[in-house]
Amino acid sequence: MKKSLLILLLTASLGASLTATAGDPPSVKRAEPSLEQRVADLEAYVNNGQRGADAISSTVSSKLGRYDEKYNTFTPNPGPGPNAWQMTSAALVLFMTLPGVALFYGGLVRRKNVLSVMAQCLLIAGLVSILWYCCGYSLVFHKGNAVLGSLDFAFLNNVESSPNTDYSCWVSQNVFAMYQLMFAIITPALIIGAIAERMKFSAVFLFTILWMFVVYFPQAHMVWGIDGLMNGVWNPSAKIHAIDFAGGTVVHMTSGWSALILCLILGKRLGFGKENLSPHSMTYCMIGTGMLWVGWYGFNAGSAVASDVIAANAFTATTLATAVASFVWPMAEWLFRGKPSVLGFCSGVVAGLVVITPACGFVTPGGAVIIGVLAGLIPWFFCYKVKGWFGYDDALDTFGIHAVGGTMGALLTGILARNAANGNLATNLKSFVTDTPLQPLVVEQLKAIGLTLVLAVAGTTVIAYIVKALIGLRPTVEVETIGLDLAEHGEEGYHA
Amino acid sequence: MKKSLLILLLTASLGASLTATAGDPPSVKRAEPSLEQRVADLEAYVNNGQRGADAISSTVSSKLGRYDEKYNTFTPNPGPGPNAWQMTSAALVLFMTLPGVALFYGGLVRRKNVLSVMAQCLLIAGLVSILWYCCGYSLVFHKGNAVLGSLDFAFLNNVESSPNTDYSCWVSQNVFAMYQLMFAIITPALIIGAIAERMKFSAVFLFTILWMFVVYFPQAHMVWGIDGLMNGVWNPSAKIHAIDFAGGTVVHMTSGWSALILCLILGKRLGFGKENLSPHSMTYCMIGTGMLWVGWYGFNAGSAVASDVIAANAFTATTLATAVASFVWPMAEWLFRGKPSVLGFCSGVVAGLVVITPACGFVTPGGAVIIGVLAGLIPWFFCYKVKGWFGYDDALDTFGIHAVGGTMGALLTGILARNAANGNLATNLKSFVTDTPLQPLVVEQLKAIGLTLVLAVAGTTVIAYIVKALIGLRPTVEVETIGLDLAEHGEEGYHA
Amino acid sequence: MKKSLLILLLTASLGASLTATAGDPPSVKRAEPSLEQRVADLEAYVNNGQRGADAISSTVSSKLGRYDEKYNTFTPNPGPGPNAWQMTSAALVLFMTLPGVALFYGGLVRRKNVLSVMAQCLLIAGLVSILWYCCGYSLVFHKGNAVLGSLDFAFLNNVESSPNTDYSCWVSQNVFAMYQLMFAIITPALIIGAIAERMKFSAVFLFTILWMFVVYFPQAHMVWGIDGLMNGVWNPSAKIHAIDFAGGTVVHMTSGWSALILCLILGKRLGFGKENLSPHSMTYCMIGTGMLWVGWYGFNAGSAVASDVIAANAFTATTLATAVASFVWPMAEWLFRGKPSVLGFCSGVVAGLVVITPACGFVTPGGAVIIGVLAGLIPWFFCYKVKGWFGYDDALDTFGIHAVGGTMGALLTGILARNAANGNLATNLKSFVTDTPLQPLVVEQLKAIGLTLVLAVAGTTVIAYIVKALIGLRPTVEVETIGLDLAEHGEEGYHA
Amino acid sequence: MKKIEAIIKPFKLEEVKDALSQIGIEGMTVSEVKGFGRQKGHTEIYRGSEYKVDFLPKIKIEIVLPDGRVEGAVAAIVSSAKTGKIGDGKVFVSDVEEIVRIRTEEKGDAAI
Amino acid sequence: MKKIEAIIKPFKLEEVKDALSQIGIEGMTVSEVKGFGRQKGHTEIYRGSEYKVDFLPKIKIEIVLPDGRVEGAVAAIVSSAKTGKIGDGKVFVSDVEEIVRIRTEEKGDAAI
Amino acid sequence: MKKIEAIIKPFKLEEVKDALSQIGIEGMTVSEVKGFGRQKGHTEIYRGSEYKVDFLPKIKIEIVLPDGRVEGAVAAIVSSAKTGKIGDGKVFVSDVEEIVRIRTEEKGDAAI
Ligand SMILES: Nc1ncnc2c1ncn2[C@@H]1O[C@H](COP(=O)(O)OP(=O)(O)O)[C@@H](O)[C@H]1O
Ligand SMILES: Nc1ncnc2c1ncn2[C@@H]1O[C@H](COP(=O)(O)OP(=O)(O)O)[C@@H](O)[C@H]1O
Ligand SMILES: Nc1ncnc2c1ncn2[C@@H]1O[C@H](COP(=O)(O)OP(=O)(O)O)[C@@H](O)[C@H]1O
Repeated sequence: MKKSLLILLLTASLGASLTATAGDPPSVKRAEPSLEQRVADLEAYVNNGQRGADAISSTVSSKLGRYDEKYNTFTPNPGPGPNAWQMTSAALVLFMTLPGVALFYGGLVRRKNVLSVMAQCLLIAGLVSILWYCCGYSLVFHKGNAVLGSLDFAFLNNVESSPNTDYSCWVSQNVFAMYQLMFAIITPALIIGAIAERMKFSAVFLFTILWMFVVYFPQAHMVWGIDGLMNGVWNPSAKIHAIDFAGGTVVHMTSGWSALILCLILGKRLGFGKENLSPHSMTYCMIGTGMLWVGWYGFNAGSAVASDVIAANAFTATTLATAVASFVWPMAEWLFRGKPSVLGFCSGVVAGLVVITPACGFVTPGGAVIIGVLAGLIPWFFCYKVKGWFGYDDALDTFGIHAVGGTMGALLTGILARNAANGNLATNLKSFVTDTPLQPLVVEQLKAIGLTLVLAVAGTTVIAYIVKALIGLRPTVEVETIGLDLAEHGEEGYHA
Repeated sequence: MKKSLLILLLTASLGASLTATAGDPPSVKRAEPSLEQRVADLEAYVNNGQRGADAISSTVSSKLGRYDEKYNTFTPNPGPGPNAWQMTSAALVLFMTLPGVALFYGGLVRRKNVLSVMAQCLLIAGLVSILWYCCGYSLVFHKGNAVLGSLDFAFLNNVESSPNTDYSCWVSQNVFAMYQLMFAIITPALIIGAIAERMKFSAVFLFTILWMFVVYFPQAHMVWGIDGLMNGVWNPSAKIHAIDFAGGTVVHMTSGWSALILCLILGKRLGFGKENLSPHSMTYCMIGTGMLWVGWYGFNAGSAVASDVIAANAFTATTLATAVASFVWPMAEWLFRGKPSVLGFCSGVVAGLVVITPACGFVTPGGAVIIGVLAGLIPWFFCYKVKGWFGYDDALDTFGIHAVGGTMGALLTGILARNAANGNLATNLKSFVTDTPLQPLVVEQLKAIGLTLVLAVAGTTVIAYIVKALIGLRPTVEVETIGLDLAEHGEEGYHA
Repeated sequence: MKKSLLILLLTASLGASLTATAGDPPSVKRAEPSLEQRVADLEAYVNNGQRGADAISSTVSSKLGRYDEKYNTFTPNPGPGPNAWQMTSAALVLFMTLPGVALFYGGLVRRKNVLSVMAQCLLIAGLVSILWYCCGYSLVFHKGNAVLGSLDFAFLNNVESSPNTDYSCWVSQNVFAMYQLMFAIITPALIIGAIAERMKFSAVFLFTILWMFVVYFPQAHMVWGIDGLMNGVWNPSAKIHAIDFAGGTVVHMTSGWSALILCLILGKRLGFGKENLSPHSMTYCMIGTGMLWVGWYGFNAGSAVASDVIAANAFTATTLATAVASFVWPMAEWLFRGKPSVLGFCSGVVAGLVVITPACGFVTPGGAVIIGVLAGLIPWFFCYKVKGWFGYDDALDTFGIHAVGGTMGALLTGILARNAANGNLATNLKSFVTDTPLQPLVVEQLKAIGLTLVLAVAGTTVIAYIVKALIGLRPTVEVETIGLDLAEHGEEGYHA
Repeated sequence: MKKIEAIIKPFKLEEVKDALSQIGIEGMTVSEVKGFGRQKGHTEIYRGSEYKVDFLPKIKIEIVLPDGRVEGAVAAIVSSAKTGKIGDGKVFVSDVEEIVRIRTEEKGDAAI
Repeated sequence: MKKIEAIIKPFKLEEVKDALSQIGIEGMTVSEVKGFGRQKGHTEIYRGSEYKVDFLPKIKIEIVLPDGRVEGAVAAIVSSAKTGKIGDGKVFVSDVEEIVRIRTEEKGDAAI
Repeated sequence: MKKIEAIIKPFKLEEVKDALSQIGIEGMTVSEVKGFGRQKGHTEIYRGSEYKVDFLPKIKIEIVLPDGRVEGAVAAIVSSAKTGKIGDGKVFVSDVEEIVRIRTEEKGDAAI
């Protein structure tokens, strides 16, 4: 049952993707580089520029790579600095999920469900890795059509240690693929927060598979694929000239909005609104928060795919926005509720990180501070007030923080992106980024927000009902009462 | 009330700072670099040297940066390796506070106060970041007078992704600013250890703000500012020719001595000496210790602001001293108390890290081992014996480890600094470092120790009494009895 | 008693080691490098190649290092990218032990023994560091005979910030030494898993010292020493042409097989098979697992001692194998036991990491996936079935995962190593790696497995009985009943 | 005066508390206990070793009451704690000789 | 022989223990319980959801005593545990028929 | 009907449970308590401060039984819980007036 469905979906996705037609390499053999060209290549390394040989039409080779005379192909080498940073960043992003999110969410649930959260994070890590290896990376990062890549990189075929210059001149493509895998892992893991304590493990399993194909892979390709529909920075023929540095739409909007839909379809936890469902370990939540902040530097600054000026900018903006939001949220609490809570601090940290994510590589320090202030206030308002008004059980506030934060982040990126912060904006987005708050980019961002929202909401609705029909979403009342740890995993979080 | 005080202090600090007078750039336009010069610049990158164009009087440009012909200014580019290392280091130092210190200290308090420690760490992270952004970085790292910088970098104005060659030729200045921010965060966070379980959250808040202006910013500028009073390595006209690689005086002496004063003014915890105040989770303390050790590599080796030979030396010295101290402390316990405790191991680790901090970039492996042995014995003696004799309630031994350790580290650095370990000592400190135990540097270190001690003690005394007068330092007995978590933050660390 | 034994052993080890005879440098002074040579050196930096001056017989100097005309010696500089990566990797590997393994194992024991596990990890960190400084690094990495190095690097004498080009052209030797120290620390720490909850602290102490000299140092030299008996990649005159990228034999086989022997000699825990010995905190185990995975990137990709194409390959293979194994193990559980447990996920992660360790720098992504599948199944079978059949009390499955995993990893490396994944295989192993499953390398791997197994089993048997005779291995029944925390360390893991 | 001790399933605590409140009983003391009885525990397999978890988590409620209110309270507990499945628990009633309210030093029924 | 059960505020435990020691009572058994009574719990707000924490942490002390010592013990407990604020707790006294000291198998008053 | 309360050393729980099972007693309720008695606690030194840990971990077993089975049960507990060292614990027996099995509403001996 599951299998046939999967195959169906896979084929559907593939049908949609065009065959990539790589430009034919020039037939003239490449010349040895001159000393001057060799020095220029070395300078390109330091400056994160292109080797002379990187252009497909180039007639010169480079010593910073391997030239195969027979096939007239040039294989660039990665550079030690950028590769070091990208491997570090990939490890940091993995750290965000294992054990970051596992602790952040695991601490917020009741004692009897802590392992279920951890099991779901671990499951997603393994499962998504396998999908990524089989076809995910290819569907997102190989050229295809504007919506989905092709299957030419399936099973990481031809994804080797030399850079794919579509994405970086100096980072190994396989490292880039692993780095992006960590994003693909954390995104569905964020959804867990909304459905915690009451979704069957098998349902999480099936849902994740479908969701990756229906929502994540297309969305990621549209935004980050070199020929993606919404890749405003690098794709000159993008339909929507939007920008998203490290995943405001791809990661946070998709997960956040999907989380809302899924938690509505799933229904509230037993005892919601009556019993005390308070966190079994706020300390775990705080530890997870620290790890998220630290790991997020890999997420945001790593998204430069280089340890260059843009990474430095992203690093700085991330720090400022996060620190400010981490301060504003609990101050709002202090003012309106009487006490600043650790949960408030932690929520502020995560909200700041989420909102700065799409913006970090594009905004100045001043812009980052503005984002920090708003990130501390608006999601706070959603979690404390709006949630109460509507009464949905977004258990750990995935919607309140990731959907709201991701959406406002995408919008604020449109308002605050500045050429001063990122020279690349002057290439394909010259007419959109005019360094004013109401620059044309804002409209593009709104389009991107709309499209992402529709994809996430529609996709999740369909998938959730499919999973419900096939295997059911919720465990029995008894299982939910006993706790998912014992009932679904046969173990308890703690023993005396 | 708080506000006006703050403004007062700010203005006072500023009044003291001179206006920075940047040397006028030469009026002749710069020439394009020759191929030979370009190669030399690339070699400078690998060797962590200066570009030809870095000197303000240089008449040549460089391809590793941007030359603006109109204003005749050269903006250097960062290098990928050093930038990668500095971003990694900054993340590691943040990791030391969140969740490192939060766990180390949080584990040592009673269950009912664990969140208060975490809240204080989180508060400090946000608060100090905001101060740093507004003026802190500028007051410390912009040129000013010998005691304080200027406000020209306020709001990170002109702090961009290109290096500030006063501090590093190849690391982005904004990354450097964020890296240094992490130091500014962890320093007041260390003070929490002495006053744990019995200081009002609002008092911690106000105290931290004042303390940063009165103690930290001046001290950091004096030691690390390029024109600082005690910056013996880089400032040829320093009054005190002292050295402090990664913060023995700036971080550990200031926090440790301030902690002692504050805990004396605050008084003992209720039940001190009667009730069992033992750690609610030694396991958290141990986890925090591991994180501190790991993160400290960013702290110490990152202080080279390059991933060069000096960073390598700092990395090595840090490992050796810490490992040795982590072994010596519990062995002393085993001998004198009968059992080696996990708290003993953890204390040894932290003591080793603290004592090697000022020395790590200046001593040989042999010197590091000597430091490790003393770091395992002397703070141990203070925590086990001296504290008992005097009976002050330095709850988690911030004084015993950081003040004692920082002070002896500063002294030992004077004794053990060797030209073989750091070539830079031969520049401005030629006559002070003679490679003998009683080299003239020792006297300079003693002067620096004295000045730091006076600043920390006097500053903290004044601030503590101001805060006491304005809002009071201690919570009510009832609040202290119930625990700060519930009373001040409205939440509990753990729920069944 | 302990002392005299130690001295005996030390002398024995030393007797065995030959004096290193460095080739005499050429008597002709070296020439300044030409511009072309300088550019080639810079390219060598980017490509992780050799400087012209690195060869001992070279007649040219290099600007990427220091030439001492007087002694006619050239001291190379490290490169910023590789040095950054190596420092990061060393910190990551330390993170694996502190707090990684401490949490992974500490969570799996009963509440009353959690601190004993942590104390043992901390003890080993300090103790092994001291041994490493005194002679361990020298015995492993200085040239000597095929079995053991010499003492010429004792006390890290001459181990400085310039690279030792036997092991890396661009990483500081002292950083390399610290990096390798972290391996020497984690290896004996893994043994703790088998003997948890029932070995005297003093016995762990003495055992560790002896074991390092008898098992680890020789094994590491044989496999990784430039003139080692089993260093197939770099030693053309190796007797056994085996390969082990990051320690399948050196780390996992030695620790795993020693663990089995030690736990057999030690006997079962009191109450084994009767009382419920289940983990006091599966959540700690999961946190530790996440840290192990993250840290293992330093372990595996760091073993390239460069952030180059081979590191990139190792990073990729590690991710794929681990993710697959983390998925396969719990799925096997789900099928055969009815429920996928968090312990199953965690075990799968660690098994995947262990098995890919020797292979990661040599196999393609496809090879890594095959390894992942087998790593999820075979150790699972050993832990769930074989252990039950034989009834030994390998408390936390060090044997089931590390011995079984390390052994099968060594074998699979022989089967799956491919020239496409690592160009270095074409140098000294041309005739052994023929890119077929039954290539001659397999036989060499079997030889290496046999030799390692014999060394570990025989060495541990002898040492264990020596320790037993001298000071005894097990605590009294009363101590074991009360728990090692209170009895041996005078503290408890948790207090209300 | 009497003491009622009730051993119930943990997730029934809120319901029982509400049922007691409704009949005006506002004082009680609750503790976490482990029960052993007809209801059998589960088996946990920990990497190949099988452990029988005999003791099941239960909640013990203690209420001291004037004699006249016992019957009603027991009925309220039984009806609110019942699931009909094995392991629902027990109610024990025993005699109490004296009660003191610490705050006021009142004694007897007045102290309840 | 009688059994005294006292429900007190947690932070009073040391004081009560000392008061009992002073009148020569050296044996007791203590457990952590949750109390529900006139003293009202606090409200925790967890990101917008409000939870009433009804049950407050209390300590239960159990002491078995010869009949003659009960009065003194109750007085000692009451005076040392009193804060005068609501929630100070209760003392219950009931009858015990037999006591055995496991170590020596002594019975009755001798076993206390 | 009687209630037996036994305070024992924690590591003896399994043995006591087995001894009771063997004489056909299959229902009991167990809780973690802290004991204070002749057996003295240990001293923990926490970085220079010395703390006396007075209260030792103990296990309390509660069993309600028909009158006739009390003697056998007490004997089984005593013999299985004894180590002969100080701190082995106590057994208290007291009267219970009524029992109800929540599941079936059975009363008296039938409810045990
Ligand atoms: N004789 C007894 N004495 C004390 N507690 C008992 C006794 N019998 C049962 N209990 C308690 O009641 C709980 C439920 O009993 P059990 O026999 O499992 O189911 P039921 O109450 O439905 O017959 C047990 O877990 C135990 O805590
Ligand atoms: N009827 C009762 N039965 C058992 N325990 C009770 C009863 N009434 C009160 N308690 C216990 O005594 C504690 C204090 O009671 P409370 O009514 O809050 O204050 P006070 O004792 O000052 O009147 C409660 O938390 C509860 O543990
Ligand atoms: N009078 C008492 N009332 C209640 N519990 C008691 C009393 N005396 C002892 N206990 C309990 O019995 C345990 C063992 O008593 P102790 O005096 O230490 O040793 P022993 O039982 O061998 O005389 C104590 O830890 C305590 O829990």
